[in-house]
Amino acid sequence: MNFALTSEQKAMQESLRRMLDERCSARFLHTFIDEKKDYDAPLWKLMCDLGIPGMAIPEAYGGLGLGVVDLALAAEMLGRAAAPVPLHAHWLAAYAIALSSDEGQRARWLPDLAEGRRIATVALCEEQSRWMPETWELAAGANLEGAKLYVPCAASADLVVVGLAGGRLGVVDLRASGVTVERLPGIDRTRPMAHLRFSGAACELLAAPADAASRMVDVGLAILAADAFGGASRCLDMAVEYAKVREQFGRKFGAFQALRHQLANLANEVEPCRGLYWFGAYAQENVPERASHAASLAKAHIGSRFLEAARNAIEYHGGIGFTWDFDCHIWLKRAMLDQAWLGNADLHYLRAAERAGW
Amino acid sequence: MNFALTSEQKAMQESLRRMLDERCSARFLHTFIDEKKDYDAPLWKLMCDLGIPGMAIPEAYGGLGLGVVDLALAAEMLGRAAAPVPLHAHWLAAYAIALSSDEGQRARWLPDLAEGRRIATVALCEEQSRWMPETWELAAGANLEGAKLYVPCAASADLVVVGLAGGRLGVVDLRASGVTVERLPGIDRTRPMAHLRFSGAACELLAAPADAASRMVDVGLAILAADAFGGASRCLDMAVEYAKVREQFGRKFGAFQALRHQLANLANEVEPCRGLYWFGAYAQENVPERASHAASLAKAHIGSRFLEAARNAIEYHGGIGFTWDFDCHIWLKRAMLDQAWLGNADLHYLRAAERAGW
Amino acid sequence: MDLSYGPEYETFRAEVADFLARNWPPREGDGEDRDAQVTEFRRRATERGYVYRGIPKKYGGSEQPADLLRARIIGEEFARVHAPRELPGGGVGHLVGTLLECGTEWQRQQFIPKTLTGEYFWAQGYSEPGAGSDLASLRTRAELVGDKWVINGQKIWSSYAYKAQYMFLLARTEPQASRHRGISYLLLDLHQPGVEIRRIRQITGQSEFCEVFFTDATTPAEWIVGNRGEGWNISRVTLKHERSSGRGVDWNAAHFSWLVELAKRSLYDGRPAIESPEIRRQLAVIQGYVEAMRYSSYRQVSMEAQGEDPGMFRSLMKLTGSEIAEKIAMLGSRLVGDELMLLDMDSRREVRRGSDRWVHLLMSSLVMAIAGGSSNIQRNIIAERNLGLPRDNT
Amino acid sequence: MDLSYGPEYETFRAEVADFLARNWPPREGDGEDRDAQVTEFRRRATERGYVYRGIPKKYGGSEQPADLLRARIIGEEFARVHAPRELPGGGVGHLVGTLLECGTEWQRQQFIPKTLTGEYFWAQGYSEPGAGSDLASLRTRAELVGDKWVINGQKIWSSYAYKAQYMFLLARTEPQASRHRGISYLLLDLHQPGVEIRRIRQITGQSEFCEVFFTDATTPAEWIVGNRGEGWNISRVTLKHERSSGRGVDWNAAHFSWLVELAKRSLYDGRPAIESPEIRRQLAVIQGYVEAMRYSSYRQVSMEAQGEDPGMFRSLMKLTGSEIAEKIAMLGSRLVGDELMLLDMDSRREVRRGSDRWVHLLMSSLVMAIAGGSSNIQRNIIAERNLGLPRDNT
Repeated sequence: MNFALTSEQKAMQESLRRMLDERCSARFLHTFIDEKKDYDAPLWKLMCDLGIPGMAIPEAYGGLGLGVVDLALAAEMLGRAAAPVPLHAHWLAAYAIALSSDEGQRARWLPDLAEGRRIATVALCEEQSRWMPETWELAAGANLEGAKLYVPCAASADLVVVGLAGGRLGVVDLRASGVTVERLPGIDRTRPMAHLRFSGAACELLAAPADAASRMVDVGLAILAADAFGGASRCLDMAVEYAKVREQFGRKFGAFQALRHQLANLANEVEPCRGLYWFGAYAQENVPERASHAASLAKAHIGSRFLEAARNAIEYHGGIGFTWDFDCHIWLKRAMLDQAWLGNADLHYLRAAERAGW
Repeated sequence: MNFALTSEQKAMQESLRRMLDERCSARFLHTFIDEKKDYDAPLWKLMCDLGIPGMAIPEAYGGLGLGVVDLALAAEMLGRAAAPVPLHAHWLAAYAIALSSDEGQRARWLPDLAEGRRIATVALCEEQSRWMPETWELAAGANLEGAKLYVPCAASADLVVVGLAGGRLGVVDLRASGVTVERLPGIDRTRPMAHLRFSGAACELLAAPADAASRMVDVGLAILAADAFGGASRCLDMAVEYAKVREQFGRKFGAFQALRHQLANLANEVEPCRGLYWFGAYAQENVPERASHAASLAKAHIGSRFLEAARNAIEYHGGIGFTWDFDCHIWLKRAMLDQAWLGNADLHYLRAAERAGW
Repeated sequence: MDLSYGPEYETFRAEVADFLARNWPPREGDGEDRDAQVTEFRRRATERGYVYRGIPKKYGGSEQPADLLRARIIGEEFARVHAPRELPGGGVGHLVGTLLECGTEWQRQQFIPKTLTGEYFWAQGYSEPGAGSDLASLRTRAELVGDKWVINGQKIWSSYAYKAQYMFLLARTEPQASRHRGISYLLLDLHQPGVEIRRIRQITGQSEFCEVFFTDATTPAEWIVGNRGEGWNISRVTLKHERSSGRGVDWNAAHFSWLVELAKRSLYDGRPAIESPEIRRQLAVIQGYVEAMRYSSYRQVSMEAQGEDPGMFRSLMKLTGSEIAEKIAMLGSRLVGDELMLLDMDSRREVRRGSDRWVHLLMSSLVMAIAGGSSNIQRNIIAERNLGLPRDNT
Repeated sequence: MDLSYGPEYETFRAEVADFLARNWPPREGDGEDRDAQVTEFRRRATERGYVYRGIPKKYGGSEQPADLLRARIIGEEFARVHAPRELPGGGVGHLVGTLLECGTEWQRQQFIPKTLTGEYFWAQGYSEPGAGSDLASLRTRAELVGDKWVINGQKIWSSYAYKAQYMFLLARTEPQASRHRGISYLLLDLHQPGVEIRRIRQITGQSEFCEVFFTDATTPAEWIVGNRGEGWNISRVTLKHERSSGRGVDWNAAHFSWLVELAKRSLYDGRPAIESPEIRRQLAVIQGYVEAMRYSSYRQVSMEAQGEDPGMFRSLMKLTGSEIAEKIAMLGSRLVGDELMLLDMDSRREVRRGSDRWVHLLMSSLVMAIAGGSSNIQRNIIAERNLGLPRDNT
């Protein structure tokens, strides 16, 4: 048993962290969120240079051929930095396409996605929080009629993997006719969303196995859990750093025992989540019988911890934490998206209970 | 509007408090719980001298003719002192009998109960937490066959008001044949319980209105809520007093900000419960359409706060709080009984939701 | 113990209701626009003794004897028809009471009447960067030069300062004196070159708070309230007339009832949330806190009306209220489901309906735990003042 | 990242399982009574290198190279068949490691072998009344008179002292030295007139803890471990060999699985609790914490096996474990329903089944938050050591 990172994994996290520290500073983020763009193109380019968009794409198609654990480790860094790049959905789309048994499909799309020349996204949710494949109702076919909700980066992406009735998956060109994109006033401006309306949009069904959609969603949950862990640990760090420098009544904040204990409690909620997201990702490729349970539990648990951590971090900053120009709210809003996207904690706690076999 | 106590009510609480401070000290309680008696006879005698057993019995039958609010105010003091007297169930039995439209029944039992010459109790619960009148299944009749669970002071009481199928009520002489008392290894030794088995026990049906049982249970809930408030505020006081005297690392406990904040949080959970139990009691006779809702909400809320407060008080005392010879556990165990008797918080939160009309 | 008001008060309630029926909402001829209509309504309500009850008639108030129950009835009746009461903001809420208690006769005549009508709108200048709850350490200074105070420094969290004409502020006038003994309470005209006002954008996208910068701003020597160096105590004066804790209760009760409505229209585990035992139980748990606060507040009002000390509940109000607001916000954020991802933070429209309310509340409920003395400060106060625990000696 | 053990370790696991299959539970001829059987089993397990792995053979240990994964496999396999491992208690848990690190050769030979077999059973003498977590302020004193230490004072929370023969204790030997610099680490025979032992009854009715009173109790001069005045540091020495955080995880995981069983046989809102969405969700919430702790502990063990620093998780273990235990206890106490009112506090039988377990746990889970450094002490440590916040300067 060796539940630890390889030196390659450590190096990958470290180089991502360093790159993001430099290129995705808080100052940069403030500018980005005021511009209301779908993503930051230069940062995406840097990600492409590192091979991040194709991390889990087989090397045969130009990817790095890594696994879900590596995606999650990268997602932790993205969450920590609140990086405004549409990687989560891109990874999921590529993951689904790679599951296709049709070499033609794989060869047509994966190389572009691996290099990040084209951006892909996923369209999963239907009305009433129908995120899970078994609840999808959009009829499969060569032309789609209907809607999908909360699609990341839809206004800028090139293609979208769409969840269809019966848990099937199709690929739609977002530039083609028959697709309308309705941009949303999203709470998290680092990851803008849109609703998609299809009226006769051309769709190519993926020749993927029956469980491809649910495997893709489970991977998505594991990745969001990792993102949430990265965000929560950033919130903890912000609150701790602020307590070290800010003074009140002539003393450093951090010298007040009540606040020190609140921060210790925050650490106690956040830090153990690391192992949980690791296992959530690890199970996807190594413990298939527990993959859904581990993914839902990690998403529900860590998503909840992130939301609390982000609220608490703001509270522990006092008034400054409540201002737009300060950094905290960027992560609070990411926490709100991590909480809701792919289904909220209630949904996933109940799914975990179901999969636990109780 | 005047949501405050009358001078008579204040005086009654104050004289009860003083009497209990003197006659029901912690030292006295430790001796009592080690003796495992049903109740303390001298303390019961003092209660009788003050007219407490007959507080809510009409003056025509030798009672004080007071109301449910007064019972609750007294119950607060009993809970505060952890007084080992079987008043809660006695009050409920008397309350039910006083609702009888049969003057003969009232005249036969109430004077003895008012003066405390005889002790009454109530037998409500059946298997699977069937505390509420609409769930009772014990068949009504001149002779009872079946069982009732968790009957306070059953081994020493003289008569018992029994809840019967259809929400009817009957009176059984506990000394008569056909009644078996099974004493229980109860967690709360200040209020011992027993199960009752009836095999042909003679029962006299009360000529009470159809809603008598449910009114009696609601009054019981309000009284338990008051008891729980008294207990919770005692736990707060114990923890605060201990923090003022105990030293660690050369400083008073109470000088540690983290503990001071924990105690402030405890106060914030406990103190607002006072108004809630007042209204719970007040509604019984003054706002009948909200009586059940207020009673269940107060029982569930304050019972939960008491259990937390008792646990926290022990934790804030450190190791000493975990010893039998220290006082804290007496209230933790009362909190466990207040939580469970008449149905636990889950049951009453859901009943409150039902009665709220949602 | 009696939760009914009795015949005398019910008569009063009928009078208030009758007045409202005839005067609210405004009719044709009550004024040219909404603001004028509200001003006219408030003038009539003052005339009848329903608003500005603690303020003498000579300053524009209605000068009524303190009566907490009448105040509560007025509150209930006005709330029922959504009629405006006293002008909101620190001018009416803080300054007027301070001037009545500590101001000169000239100051009262000069400032109170026009503050009551809204002609003078005031910003508050207490907090400073680096001194949120710690007013004793504030650094804005004022120096008496000739017949003028010359003011330099910076204030923050001043609500709506961008639309105020005047500010009441605390500034350090006695640099030698220690901590809070060197502070004075000054009035200032914001419309002058030495004052710069910047709006602060909040995380919700709204921006009612401002930063205010003073660079040799000036105010006349006689615009000091009370004596030099007494500003700290003067800032803590409030109008004690009919002060009540009802507003926090009303806020929580209103939000709780909206939460129940939300549960009725939301789905949980595939069916209406209000039918889910879990959500029903969670609602009842919150209702337990809301009702505990409500009846404790009735108790407090009743006891204060009789001149009795209601004990520690007053100190708990703010902390209790913040924690209830958080519970409401958190359950609301569960019930809105996917719409937790949506809020138009650039829209100027008020956030009053649907999921927007809950997404907004998840953020804005934080304000209660931060502003006006953070929850940790409240806990300090409770521990020291109410529980009698030793002061933090550090 | 690999949660499987690989062929070498799986071979080892098979050997352990084979050993257990042949030796546990005991058979005819393994000894006359249970205690003797366990002793014999432990002797064989030591011979095979499965217990006392960090202890040299010459002192009765099995002297194996540190291998966290083998240790974990042994733990898993022994737990599976409920076989005993090292003797519980402070003798094996603390004293042996301390003697190996700081004792004299004579002390090691004299005490370690018989401690491992259980012939010598030790009580711990650290805590004193008024100095729970604050060892530096302890007051029991020892004076060297001739060739003996003469000891006076009082210890508390000494587990099973009533059945121990020896005690290792901290006593103040250098009264002039400040705080923790004046403390020494002594060994003592409890069977002497100067020692009185009183059992402390706990709120659960059990009484494994004791108070121990010393009135001119004596111990030989050479029964000091390390030098005079070094007792504080010596008491913090632990055997670093294969130390693992697995036990807290195992405890929580076991209780969680029992909680699921309880939910299967309890009713909630009129139907099996395990079918209620609310209870299912609450169980999943707790499972989130349990699994987070489990995998963080796997991570820690793996990193320590490679000589890497796993970061702050080690400091969090105790607080995390206590809080999970509280969550499990609270949900359990909801599910037992009316039986929350029942517990036979005079019974000597172990509390292991049915509702008793949960009623007992509601109380005993408090021990975790109190004993061995309270949760507040843990928070201090985390804040200072892991978050790098300024020390409490008060």
